[in-house]
Amino acid sequence: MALSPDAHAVDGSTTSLAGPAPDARPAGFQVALSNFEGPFDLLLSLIGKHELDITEISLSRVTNEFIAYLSRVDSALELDQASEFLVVAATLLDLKVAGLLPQGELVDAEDVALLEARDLLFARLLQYRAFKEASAWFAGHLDAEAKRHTRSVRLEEKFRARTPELVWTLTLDDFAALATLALTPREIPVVGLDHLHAPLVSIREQAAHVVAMLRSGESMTFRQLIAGADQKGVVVARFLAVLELYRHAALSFEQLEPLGELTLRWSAENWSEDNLANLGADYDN
Amino acid sequence: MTIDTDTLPETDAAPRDATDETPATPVELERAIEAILMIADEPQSLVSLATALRRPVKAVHEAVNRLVSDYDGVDGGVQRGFELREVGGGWRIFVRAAYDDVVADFVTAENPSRLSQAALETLAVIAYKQPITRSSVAAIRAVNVDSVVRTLAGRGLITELFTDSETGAINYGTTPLMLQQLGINSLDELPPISPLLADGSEGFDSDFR
Amino acid sequence: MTIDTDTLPETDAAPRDATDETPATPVELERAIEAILMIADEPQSLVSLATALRRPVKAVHEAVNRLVSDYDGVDGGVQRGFELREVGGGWRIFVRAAYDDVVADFVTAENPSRLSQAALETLAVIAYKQPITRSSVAAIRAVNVDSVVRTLAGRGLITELFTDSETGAINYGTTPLMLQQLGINSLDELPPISPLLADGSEGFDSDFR
Repeated sequence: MALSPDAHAVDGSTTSLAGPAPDARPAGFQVALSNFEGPFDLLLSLIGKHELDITEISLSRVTNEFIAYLSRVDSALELDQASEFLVVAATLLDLKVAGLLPQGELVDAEDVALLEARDLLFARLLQYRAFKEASAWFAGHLDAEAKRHTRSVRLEEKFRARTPELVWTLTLDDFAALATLALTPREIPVVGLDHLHAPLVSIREQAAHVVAMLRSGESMTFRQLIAGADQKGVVVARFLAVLELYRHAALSFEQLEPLGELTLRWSAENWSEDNLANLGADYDN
Repeated sequence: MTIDTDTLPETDAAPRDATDETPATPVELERAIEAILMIADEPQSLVSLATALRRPVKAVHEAVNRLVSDYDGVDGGVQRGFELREVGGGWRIFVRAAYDDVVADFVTAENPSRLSQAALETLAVIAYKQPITRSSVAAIRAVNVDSVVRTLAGRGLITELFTDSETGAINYGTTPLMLQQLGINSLDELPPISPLLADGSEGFDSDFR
Repeated sequence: MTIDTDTLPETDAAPRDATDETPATPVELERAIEAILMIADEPQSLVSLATALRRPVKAVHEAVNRLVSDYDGVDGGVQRGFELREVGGGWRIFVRAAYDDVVADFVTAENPSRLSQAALETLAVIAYKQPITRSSVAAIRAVNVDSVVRTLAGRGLITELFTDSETGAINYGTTPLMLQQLGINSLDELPPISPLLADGSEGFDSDFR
């Protein structure tokens, strides 16, 4: 998927929305991780800091800072949050590589895939930024309307007296059952294992594979973990599975230097197969 | 909506740069009074209106009288579907009697004789979790319950118990009428439900700043 | 001065017959509408007004438009301290904005806390892309949105629309209450977002699986 030239016009048109442009935030790069709502937020901030056109290829500077930023993240909490950023970091790394490629000399499918990844990230960033700017309009209107006052007064007694008498049919037990129903926590339902249309590569299955390989206690490098995986999709899904398991504190990983070998170690204390059931649900649709 | 007249200053002792806010002309005074009366739930005394508007009681009284004539269409103007009447020492906007039937039909249509499922569930939550605020009920039910709570209060099944002094949030509880509908004498007679049922509000407000 | 409405001749003499009750002239229709708006605590759609008044929607619509002009003082009349606004699919009496400060002392509103930036952005995504699943929102925002979605649902700003029969995923959309709280009447009044999205917004979701 490629962006049309129209995408370049986006910067000009964004000023039409009320509210400050989010990427113009002066706080810049040094603010704490918790001030960002997510990886895209951070990326936009970086791009804004350098006043880069979001559609320019020169993202390598941003990439460097992004990675440098991640390396400074040290508290466990921040690291936890940073796991979500790894997806973006990986894409940015790809972009950096793509940026170094000689223009117009795309020879193999891998190069094309990198450029597609770049376009995809750009497109998603544009979309994210659009909603972020729209949210300023929402905030403004919600605030303005909250100050307005509507007539909402107690019904005059003469009208209240004329409302039809209440017909009550619930028994005491019905009522208790209703309370139980209403008070049962409304779990946000997750996509279970039983749905019919599984993704082409299931992150859940790959997670099961990762669990099986690591659970014995031996540490293992990611390279070893994907040995024998011949499809790109499987490698990606297995990497996402590792991220998901990391989010569930089921494994820890160690990387001694940037781009160095990634060593994984099983760290879950209480792991049951049930934990697998919900894994990767974020990636289902 | 409740009017908190107690907090209004009794006198003009606290003139906070009144010049900008205070209605300058008699006409504007009438407009300001009708604005207040539009949202006031309780009848408003001339004194409380005068205090809020920082105008003499006499001027407010004259303005109120002009408003009564205005809404009654005395000077050849339109006779409104509402009127301004003095009850219990205060002024309040009421539906004009000529339109009582139209309004009564509307009220009847808005208040069916059976409670909706949403209203029943909200009532059950309040019965078991009282005292409880609207926002806590909303958190448990994951829907806005404002209008349902109004319905239940209008039906006399729940009532405002007290207002949280810190947050200003109103806490609701059930009434003797509700016990009567259920055929019990006290809340102790409600069948026990699992104490493990979470109140659902945990982690909910964390998304607000 | 207290009026005992029960003794007024207009009401008790009227036989409960549709033809007699129905406002006969356009002017009376406006008066009947304003009478209903005095007791309504939610925006009233033209259809519900027309149903209550047993008059054609078109006639009600015209009457409402005349009322708006009337309260606004368009034809040289008085500009009232209140106004009639269409929000969230219905008509409702508001204090005119110029008098919001004057009435503030009379309202003890339970102001809900402001939505976080995350909640605002999620609301924007849902408003523009509805019906949409949580995972699709999460894909656009690149963060988990579960608790934010719960918050928005608890505020009554979004609601579950339907469950996908194949995947079981819940699709969310916005509510009339959201329109009300934004002060708009329909989703069409949201600012256009397509210029911001540029090309390529299609097919994101499939690419992100």
